[in-house]
Amino acid sequence: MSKDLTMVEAVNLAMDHAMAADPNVVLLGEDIGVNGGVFRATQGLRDKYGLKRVIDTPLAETLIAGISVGMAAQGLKPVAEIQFMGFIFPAMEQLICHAARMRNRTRGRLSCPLVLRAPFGGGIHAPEHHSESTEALFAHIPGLRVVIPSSPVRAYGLLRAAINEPDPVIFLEPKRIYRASKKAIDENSEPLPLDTCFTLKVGQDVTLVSWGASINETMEAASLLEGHGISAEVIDVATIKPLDMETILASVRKTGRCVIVHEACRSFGVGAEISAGLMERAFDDLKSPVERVTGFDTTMPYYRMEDHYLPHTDDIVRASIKTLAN
Amino acid sequence: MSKDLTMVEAVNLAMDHAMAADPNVVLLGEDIGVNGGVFRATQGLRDKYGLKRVIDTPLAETLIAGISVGMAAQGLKPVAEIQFMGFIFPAMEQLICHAARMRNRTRGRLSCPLVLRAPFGGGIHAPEHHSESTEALFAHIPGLRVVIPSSPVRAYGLLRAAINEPDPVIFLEPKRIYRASKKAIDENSEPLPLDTCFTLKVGQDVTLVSWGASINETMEAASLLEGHGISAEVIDVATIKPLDMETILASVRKTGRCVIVHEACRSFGVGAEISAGLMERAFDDLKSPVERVTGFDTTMPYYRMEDHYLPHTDDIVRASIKTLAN
Amino acid sequence: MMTRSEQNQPAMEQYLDAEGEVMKNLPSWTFNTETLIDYYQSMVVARCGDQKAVALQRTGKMGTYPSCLGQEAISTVCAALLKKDDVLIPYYRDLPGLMKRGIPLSDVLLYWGGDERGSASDAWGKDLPNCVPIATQAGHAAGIATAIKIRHEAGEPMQVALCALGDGATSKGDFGEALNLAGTWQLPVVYIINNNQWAISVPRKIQSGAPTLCQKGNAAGLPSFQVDGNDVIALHEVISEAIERARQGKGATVIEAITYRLCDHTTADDASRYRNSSELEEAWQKEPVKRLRQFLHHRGLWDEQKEQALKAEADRVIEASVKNYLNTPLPKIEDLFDYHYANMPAQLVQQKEEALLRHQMRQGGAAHE
Amino acid sequence: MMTRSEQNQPAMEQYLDAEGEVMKNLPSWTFNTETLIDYYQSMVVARCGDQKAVALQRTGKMGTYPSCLGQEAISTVCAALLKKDDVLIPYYRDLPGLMKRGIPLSDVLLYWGGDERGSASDAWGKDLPNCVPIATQAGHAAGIATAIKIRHEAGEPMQVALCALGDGATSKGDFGEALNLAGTWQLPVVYIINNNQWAISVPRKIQSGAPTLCQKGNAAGLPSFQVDGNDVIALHEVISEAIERARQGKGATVIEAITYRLCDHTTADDASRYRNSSELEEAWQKEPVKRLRQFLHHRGLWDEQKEQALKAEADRVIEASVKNYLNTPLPKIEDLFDYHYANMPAQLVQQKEEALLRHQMRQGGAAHE
Ligand SMILES: Cc1ncc(C[n+]2csc(CCOP(=O)(O)OP(=O)(O)O)c2C)c(N)n1
Ligand SMILES: Cc1ncc(C[n+]2csc(CCOP(=O)(O)OP(=O)(O)O)c2C)c(N)n1
Ligand SMILES: [Mg+2]
Ligand SMILES: [Mg+2]
Repeated sequence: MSKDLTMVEAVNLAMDHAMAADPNVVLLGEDIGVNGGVFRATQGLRDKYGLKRVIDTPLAETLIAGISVGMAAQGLKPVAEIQFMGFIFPAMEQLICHAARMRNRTRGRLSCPLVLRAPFGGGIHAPEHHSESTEALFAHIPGLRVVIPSSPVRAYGLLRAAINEPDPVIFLEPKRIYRASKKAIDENSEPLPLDTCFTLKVGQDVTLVSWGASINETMEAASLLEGHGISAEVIDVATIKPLDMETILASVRKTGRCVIVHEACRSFGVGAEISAGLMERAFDDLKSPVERVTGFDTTMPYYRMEDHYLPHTDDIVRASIKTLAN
Repeated sequence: MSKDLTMVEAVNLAMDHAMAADPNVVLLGEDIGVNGGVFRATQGLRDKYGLKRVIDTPLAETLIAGISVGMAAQGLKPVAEIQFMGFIFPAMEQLICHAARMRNRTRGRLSCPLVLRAPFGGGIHAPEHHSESTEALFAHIPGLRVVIPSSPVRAYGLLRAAINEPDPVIFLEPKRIYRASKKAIDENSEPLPLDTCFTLKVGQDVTLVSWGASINETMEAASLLEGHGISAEVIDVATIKPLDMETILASVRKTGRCVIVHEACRSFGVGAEISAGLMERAFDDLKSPVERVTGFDTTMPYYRMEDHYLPHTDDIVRASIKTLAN
Repeated sequence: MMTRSEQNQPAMEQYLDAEGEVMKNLPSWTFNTETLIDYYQSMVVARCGDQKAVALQRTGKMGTYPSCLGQEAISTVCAALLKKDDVLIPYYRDLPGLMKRGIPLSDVLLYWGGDERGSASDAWGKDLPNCVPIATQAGHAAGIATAIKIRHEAGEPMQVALCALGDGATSKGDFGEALNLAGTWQLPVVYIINNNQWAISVPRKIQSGAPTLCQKGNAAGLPSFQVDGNDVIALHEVISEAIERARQGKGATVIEAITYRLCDHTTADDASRYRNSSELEEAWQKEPVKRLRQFLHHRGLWDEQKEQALKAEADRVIEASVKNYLNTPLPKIEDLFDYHYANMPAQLVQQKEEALLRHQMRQGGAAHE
Repeated sequence: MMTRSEQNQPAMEQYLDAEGEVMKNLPSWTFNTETLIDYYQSMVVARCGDQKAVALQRTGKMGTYPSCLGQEAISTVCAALLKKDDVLIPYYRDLPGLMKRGIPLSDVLLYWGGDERGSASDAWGKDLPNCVPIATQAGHAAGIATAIKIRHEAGEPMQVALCALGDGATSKGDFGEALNLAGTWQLPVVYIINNNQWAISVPRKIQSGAPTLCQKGNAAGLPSFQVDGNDVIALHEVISEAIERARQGKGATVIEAITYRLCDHTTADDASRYRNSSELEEAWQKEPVKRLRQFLHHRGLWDEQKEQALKAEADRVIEASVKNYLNTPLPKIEDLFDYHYANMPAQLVQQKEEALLRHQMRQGGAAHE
């Protein structure tokens, strides 16, 4: 049996199935109980699994991360929600110093199988601090995994995998596309692998690499390019860390050209690592320099101007055509 | 008049001169008063300027950053010490959400001229969490500046500039070379610019780019390469954010080859941005892919094994020779 | 066992009951009626402005907005008792206080309308702009108070920093760290907890096991008070005393003002999902505006005619502000870049050009010319 | 004003004075002398181990080390009162407690000797390893207690989490957040503050304006006690009561144990820079090992001969551990990579090969063959 679900419903279903499958899975966060989460990602789960497994915490992100580490060290599988990614920073000490290190520090005696979920990204005219994309900060931390779905199906499959994963996963949900479309999700869907990119469209002339909500504009750009007789391959990175360079390399070795698209500001962003990786391992195959189409090196502006910050479809199209000039 | 000073003494002198020059400069941090800082960076300053300007705080890094923001918003120039960079993470929310944004958020009505100093990096056989290099996390944040000296002279000049700077500066001090050598520092030294790299050695065949303590191994590698008839140019990035790509580009356009050296783990590190920048703007000049010689994508190991983590001179030499194979 | 550290429950300070009846001898300042009438007028104007803000959101003319409905008394009294040079460190339900400080409503609307210029005007003085990351402003307030103290010790006049936050905010470590410092350094700062019983959907009792929130001040050795946050007289007493203490160099105070969030958390919230209506109805009985109006009525200081005149005046002021807001042209694209650094990095100069170019291309409608 | 939240000062729980003289009626368990003798023996062995660790550092055989000199009683009693399945969340001066929990001294030496394997052995059970970032373990303890509580409610036996930290740690927000949760959720956890009067060079009184540190528990509505941390009998009383309360599902307790850091902060510190020697000398008069020895002497339970035998035995145990430590071969280079992920990413597999290659090259002495 399959159901048509939005991304946020798919996230909900993944947690539902994970809780049904494993009594050690426990949800926690601010307003996730009766309220079902400010985006309704946990809606109905408290009624179904009780308030001992769907826990409203006090307003304290350091604590949410800290107790998740403690719970995980005791063999539970905490799935914590940070209400918006803009509020994840108080959790960084726990994530960097403990979640990411517990296994290594104890040579495997203890581990930290937690998932930290957070809605992220711009484009919904939200207030200040509600639109950030700082995935690069987590991608740099050894011991973490960073996963970003771009469709209901991948949200379901990747979140199931994240919860199964024996190590800590930062799971970032692009809220701009939480309800963008419904996709059929099979009741018996399998988890998706956490170590591969997904090739969403096969092409020959240029490789477009993106993740999260920008996949939408990237796919749109790919069809516009088609209209110009340009065949673009589209890769959804999905798992930002560890990065599956092999899939990207294989594609770029074929096309010789690459455009990376992300919402986060450009400098020291995830795009830089992908570009550097291509530099190192596909140098001779590159026909043209890898381009980055990204947010600017500014704070995400308040919503009246956020549209000027976010990369648009036409920016991707232009960058792609530029790579083809060489 | 000039004095021979180690790097940590130069840091001390810079604060001393800044305090003498501007009564708004106030130092704060853990153990910086009577104790003069665990590395003695503030030694003598409390006696000289009094405990109202050299302030021991309670043990709370979130607070240290938070009050610095408040003090700066009132026109003081707080220079806060974080005892080790491994303990900077509780300060991130304040740095990202407030220090970096106060000017932009108020369209210049308020600003945040703070300096956050922290010793960083490995190689001194320190305990767990005392050897991290996470400069990339700060480099990604719009509104911040990130500065790393690699010699007593640059420590003095850059710290003076950082304290003069009307915006927040993260000033990271490579403690491995705190006392590595003494250099003559003029009593009337000027601040150094915060927006340029420093070319430490001119060369023709390959550009070596590094910063902080690794400059030592990089310079050593350059002289070893000299012995092999290879002329290496050495660039000390010094100001990581904003990154002066122009100096690096000019060098690489000349040499056609580049090796980036840093202690921090490789993936999503500062080296990635430099490599991506070269990709974008020096593609046609590159004779060989840009190489990164860095720490591994692992937690900094405890000290018995840290030597296996840190990049060595011979690694740099090897990578340089590799770029010359093309 | 004698070693146990015991906590006396403080009694909540209160002068007026829910009907505006006097419960005990009033302080003498209340007999000079101007202050009370001013409080009333400010609260009414603020409530009208607040409801207008909600309406703007509902009609698609403004973004998500957190109403201050029910909390007007706390914010108004705080701002009224501060001097011009004192520093207000507000939270997002402090519209009444901001207006009382002389900040135009249009600034506040601009902020919630997604425009940085809402926190930019000179009217703000040195006050901090709104702070979204909960409780982080507690640290700023301690820092501001530190700056004040340092300068006071160098001969400048003493000022006071006053920091507002919610009941939920008391759970965040920042708050505890700041209180600890305020106690240790005897800082001239007042922390006022707007305990409106809810942090979005999380009720007060699962936010903390402490019987009162003001006792968090005791952890820092600070004097701590609980006050009826819907009673302007009690608020005035407790807050003015705290401000005075700070101004005299006697250090910080923690005040817990008991109130109720009569609205949804924000316009994006639906409180009926988690809160039952009987609780809300009961809370409406105790709300501050009606309470003060009834008191003034009893005293013969207020009547229907004055009420009408005030409402009309409020509407006029608010309409002008709304017009101002709605007529504010979009910021320039350059503004995205121009305020990050006093000395703009070369990179950002380049990116600014890139942004302008992107925009031109889009205007031209051509994706790849 | 009645609204002020007042704080009663707790009296410090104490049974033995500095000379080991009994100050009030002793609890009945003390008449069964085994426990006290065991405490004494454990403390002496721990102190010998600790001094050996300092010596290893001084002779270049180990890295920076934080001695527990003077704090042996707290750590020993905590560990002794926990059951095997309870969880100890130690801090870096808990060598005595770790040894009491059955963790070999060589593990602790390995840890400070810069080797991750020091926290790896089965002897640790589910106890947490040392925690360097101050106060972060307070959150872990609350999380562990949450896990215990969830499982207890599902039918498993109740366990207790016990978390140690220093006086400086009470200033960090993590501690306040964790206490707040422990109070709100009534968690089976005991927080024990080792108030040794100093946080590196920062004395207790500029760490917090609160007259006691245990009153930080009151901010969370928790029962809070102050106890003489150099008096094993008082410690035993207060800690066992707290553990019992937790085990019975009655929630958390905060204990402030008053002691003194008789040593430098770590071997990298020189306390004479900031602390005067008279204070130190005075503190030596109150130290826990001598105090208990005198008590046992008075009771006729201890003599010089027993002391000699104990010291000899301690030396034997410690020497064996030191040998073990010194003979531990270096970890493999592979170990740098092998424990980050249960499922090692391809990238890391590649980097592991790179590391091995780098090493080989270096061994071969050739930089560029
Ligand atoms: C650090 C942080 N975490 C989460 C949020 C999201 N959030 C906004 S308001 C709020 C509740 C605040 O409750 P309270 O402090 O009681 O203030 P109130 O809104 O009730 O006035 C939450 C969780 C935030 N803004 N900042
Ligand atoms: C978050 C953090 N900040 C700073 C440090 C450096 N540091 C190590 S121990 C210490 C003092 C701790 O004092 P206290 O909590 O009283 O414990 P004690 O060492 O006295 O036993 C400091 C500042 C740290 N380890 N972690
Ligand atoms: Mg509230
Ligand atoms: Mg201490």
